[in-house]
Amino acid sequence: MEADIAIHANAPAIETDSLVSLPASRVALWIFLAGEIMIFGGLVACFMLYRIAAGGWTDEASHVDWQVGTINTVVLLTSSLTMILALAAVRRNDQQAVKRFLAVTVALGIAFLGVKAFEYHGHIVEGFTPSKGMFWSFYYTMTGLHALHVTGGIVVNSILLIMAIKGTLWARGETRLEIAGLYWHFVDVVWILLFPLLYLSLEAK
Amino acid sequence: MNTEATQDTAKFYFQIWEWLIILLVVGTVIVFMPVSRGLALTIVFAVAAIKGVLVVRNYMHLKHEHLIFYLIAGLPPLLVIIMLLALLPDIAFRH
Amino acid sequence: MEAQLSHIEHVDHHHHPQSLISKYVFSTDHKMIAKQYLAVGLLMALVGGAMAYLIRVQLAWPGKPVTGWGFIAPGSYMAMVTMHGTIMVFFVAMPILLGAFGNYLIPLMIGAPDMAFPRLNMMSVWTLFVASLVLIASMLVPGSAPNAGWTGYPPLSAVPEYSGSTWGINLWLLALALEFSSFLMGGINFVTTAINMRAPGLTFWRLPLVVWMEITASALFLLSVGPLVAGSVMLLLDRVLGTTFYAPSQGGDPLLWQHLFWFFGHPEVYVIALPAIGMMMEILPVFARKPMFGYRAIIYSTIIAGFLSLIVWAHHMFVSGMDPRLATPFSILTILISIPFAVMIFAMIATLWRGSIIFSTPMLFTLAALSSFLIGGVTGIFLGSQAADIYLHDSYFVVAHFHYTLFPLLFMGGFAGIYYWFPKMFGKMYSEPLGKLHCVLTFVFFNLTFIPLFMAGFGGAPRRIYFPYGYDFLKPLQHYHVIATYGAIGLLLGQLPFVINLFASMISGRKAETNPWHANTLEWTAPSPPPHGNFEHVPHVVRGPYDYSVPGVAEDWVAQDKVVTVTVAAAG
Amino acid sequence: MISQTFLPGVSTFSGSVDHVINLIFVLAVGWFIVLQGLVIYFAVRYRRRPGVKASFITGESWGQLAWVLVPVALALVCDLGIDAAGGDTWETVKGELPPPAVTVHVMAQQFSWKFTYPGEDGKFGTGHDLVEDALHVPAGQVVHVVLESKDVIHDFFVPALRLKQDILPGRAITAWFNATEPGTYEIACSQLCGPAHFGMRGKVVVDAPNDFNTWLSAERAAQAKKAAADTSATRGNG
Repeated sequence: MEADIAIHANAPAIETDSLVSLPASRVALWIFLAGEIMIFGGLVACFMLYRIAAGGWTDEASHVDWQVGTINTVVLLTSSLTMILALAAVRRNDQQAVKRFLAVTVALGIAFLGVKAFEYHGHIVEGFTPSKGMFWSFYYTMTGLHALHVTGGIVVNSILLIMAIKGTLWARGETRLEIAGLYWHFVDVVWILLFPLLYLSLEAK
Repeated sequence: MNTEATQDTAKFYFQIWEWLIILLVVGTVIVFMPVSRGLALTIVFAVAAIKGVLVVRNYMHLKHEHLIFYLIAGLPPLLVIIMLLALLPDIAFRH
Repeated sequence: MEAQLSHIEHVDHHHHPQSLISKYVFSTDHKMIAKQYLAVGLLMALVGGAMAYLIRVQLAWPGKPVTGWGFIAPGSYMAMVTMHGTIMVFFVAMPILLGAFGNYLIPLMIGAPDMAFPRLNMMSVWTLFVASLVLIASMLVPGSAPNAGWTGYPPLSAVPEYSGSTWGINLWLLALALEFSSFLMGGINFVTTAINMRAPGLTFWRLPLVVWMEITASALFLLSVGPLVAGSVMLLLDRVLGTTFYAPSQGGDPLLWQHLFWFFGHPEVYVIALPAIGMMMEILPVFARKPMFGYRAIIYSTIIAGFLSLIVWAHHMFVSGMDPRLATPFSILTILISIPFAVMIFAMIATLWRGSIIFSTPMLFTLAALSSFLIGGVTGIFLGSQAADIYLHDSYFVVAHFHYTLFPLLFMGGFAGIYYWFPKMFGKMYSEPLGKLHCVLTFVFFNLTFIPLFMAGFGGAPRRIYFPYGYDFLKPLQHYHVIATYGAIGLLLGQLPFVINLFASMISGRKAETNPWHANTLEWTAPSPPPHGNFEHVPHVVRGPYDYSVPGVAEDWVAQDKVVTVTVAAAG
Repeated sequence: MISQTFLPGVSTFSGSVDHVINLIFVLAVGWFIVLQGLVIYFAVRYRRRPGVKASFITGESWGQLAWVLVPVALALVCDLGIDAAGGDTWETVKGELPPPAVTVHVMAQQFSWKFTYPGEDGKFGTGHDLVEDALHVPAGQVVHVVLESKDVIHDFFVPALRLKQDILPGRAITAWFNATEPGTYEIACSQLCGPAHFGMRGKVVVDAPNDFNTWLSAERAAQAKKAAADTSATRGNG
């Protein structure tokens, strides 16, 4: 009873924990990514379950081109590098480099979508539409959802690039680039996992 | 931050990228090597996981973050794995 | 301090004159946004309530035209059942309990001037508004309104020929997608705000329970909704693009949807339940003038219950055709989840013990909610048990059970919250006699409505049966439906005192003091109603939220930011 | 007790399903009365009185928390008891199926039931299958129903047998029962299957074993006669 009173009636002023000093935007973005992981994770889980149930889909899967997929992976990995270099550049206040790296990142993102569109076109010409079978349903759903995220990233990065050119980026440039970068790297990581799932695990030996 | 340090950071990011490309090559080539399908698949997905971790830790700076970020980022994959395992008998092995 | 102020871009808007539109429509003030959520929730409750009326009258006197509507066709009946569920869960419960109270209480209770991201907050409420419009539209498009049940099991929901609903279900899915994104944005905002914006001295172990519950609920929503979003995309593609994710003849699997739905659906129950329980836990100590019993134990229970809720989903599917070997593990996990909830319930009861209880309207509603929720809790054991579920699954027992959990929490808990924070929200006092009348009518008619449905459930009556006279074994159960319908009509009419009270008090109520209840938490240190920016000075918190009747202190309450000295003599 | 008063159970396992329901019912009502009693008692006993201050009890110490944790432990014991009772019943009803005396294929579709019996040769799909509108089964024998659906998800629910099983399109789910009392019972589809879901009613006719055999032979004979007539009709046309 006495101990209770000591704690509750006369509690000393203590500092709030270290969590309040974390940057809110970074916390929020990671929470957002947690939600995104559940969306992509759910989709990937469904894909794996169906693939096991169907016994591999090796026939259908042999129609995707692993070489094109590999090229696209390199494109996206490189865009992640240029994005992080843009952040490094804003930290040393090298505005020219920021613009350069952002422009390359946007260009690589568009290149990724271009290659993706080329792939889609090829598949559809061959008759492999989303309703052609379960593998194709998943292929288009997964890569399509990913491509939407890439598009979103390109839009964000383009806005940052325009702001950089106009000179309005710099006031909170580091935070903005950091947040956009976190998202862009996440999209990259998703592709890193989608690539082997859709392109590589197919050859029945 | 002085110029030398930032040069080092840029170099470090570049090294990570090199590793990512090397791993990509390893993960792709292994499929066409004369190893069993099971081993190939294991390596392919292990390589993908390592690549993912490399990006998350170094490009997304998770290694410098407060522990709570590990919680935020770690719980969802755990839940996905639980869900996947619980659904195996129903969806994957239904026949 | 600097870390906090740096997030508050809008604080400089403080003294600018605001146009009517920027104040009431495109507002970034969390208190106005909370009221917008409340308005959407209450308006949608009217739509959902109207459907409840139609459903109940049809069930009591099947085939007779319903006053105010006319003859209900079987297809319309299914659409009403579907929309009643969808509206009440996603467009009433979540907007009111999470949207309105989360928005209103979190910043005020943690001593922050606003949410971490006010503009994101405005986008959330507007997305919800658009979602509501899309949902209303889904009922009006040609073809049929969505009629595959609020759970939307494929293939019924996936193939238009089976349900007769074409654009209805497409728009229904779109409305849900918008609603989900609204609450994803809201959830990100809530959790970030609670992590980053707490006033100096307000550690997590001094946070009011309702804040804990709101952020746990938001986190649960964030963690559980993802797979269903993926599943909904797949369902929509099945409908519009000809994919076959849920078509068994082409390698699809309808059971997958059920797993994805309930992986979200079960935590969703706690997304609704936790904020309401949190509000009850704010109100109990204030009107018992006594600390909330077992504050830390409740927080641990909340976290454990939250985690467990993510791994118990398959108890909704015992007889769904899933692998029967999964049933017993899931049943054990499910029954285990009653443990943390038992801790919370017992703690609430223990809070009353040796208190000094004031029976104001919020307290009456809290006690009514607690009593009714007890029934909801113990009847859950029937359905968590895999064996009893063989008989009771998808029967009226289930209907009665989830109404006994959701109604007390959503409406009784929600009303308790509305009355309790009414002085803060609107700066006016509500009318106590009308409030008490409202409480009594709600409590009595609620029980009159749903107790008979337990009986029908024990008699084996399946739910979603439009015309029960087709079955011999349902005929003797019919009088339960009649009683329930009288109860439901009384329940709906019993809400009139609330409507009158709400508007009359808002316009001509007595002006509210800053702290009419002598409560401890920080929102009561701000003016009633709080201005844009909330606090004149950032509060410095020195204690937990429930120091009521501390021995040696003259008053029976101590605000969280008040430093007092105790006279030692009283310590014995 | 409770469900028995509404609808008597007539299968070998209906008793154990009812037993679990009764067990939970007794425990649930008991707990409810105690807890609700406490709420009412505390509310009345500790109502506001002038000059009486509430006690400062935080419930933070283990000694005080015991007031919550001991009842919780008690609840846990009850829960585990329920699980133990329920687990066995579940195993009986849905676990390993006992070997069948009669197997019937059930085809559900919007919004009707079809029941298929094998022909004379006792095998399905040999062209002599017997398709019926009502499910006839012998009393006192183990019956397997192989549940399939043509379109959406249905549910094979026979309240009197205490048997409920969803029917998923694309899967054949086998359920079993052993009806004890001859009579006619209703099958209700208990999973929302479309606008006319309410009309998807079926019938189980439980016959004494001899009656069942007589019925089956008669139906088979009628079918054979009809088939012969059809064949000759086709020949006549040809």
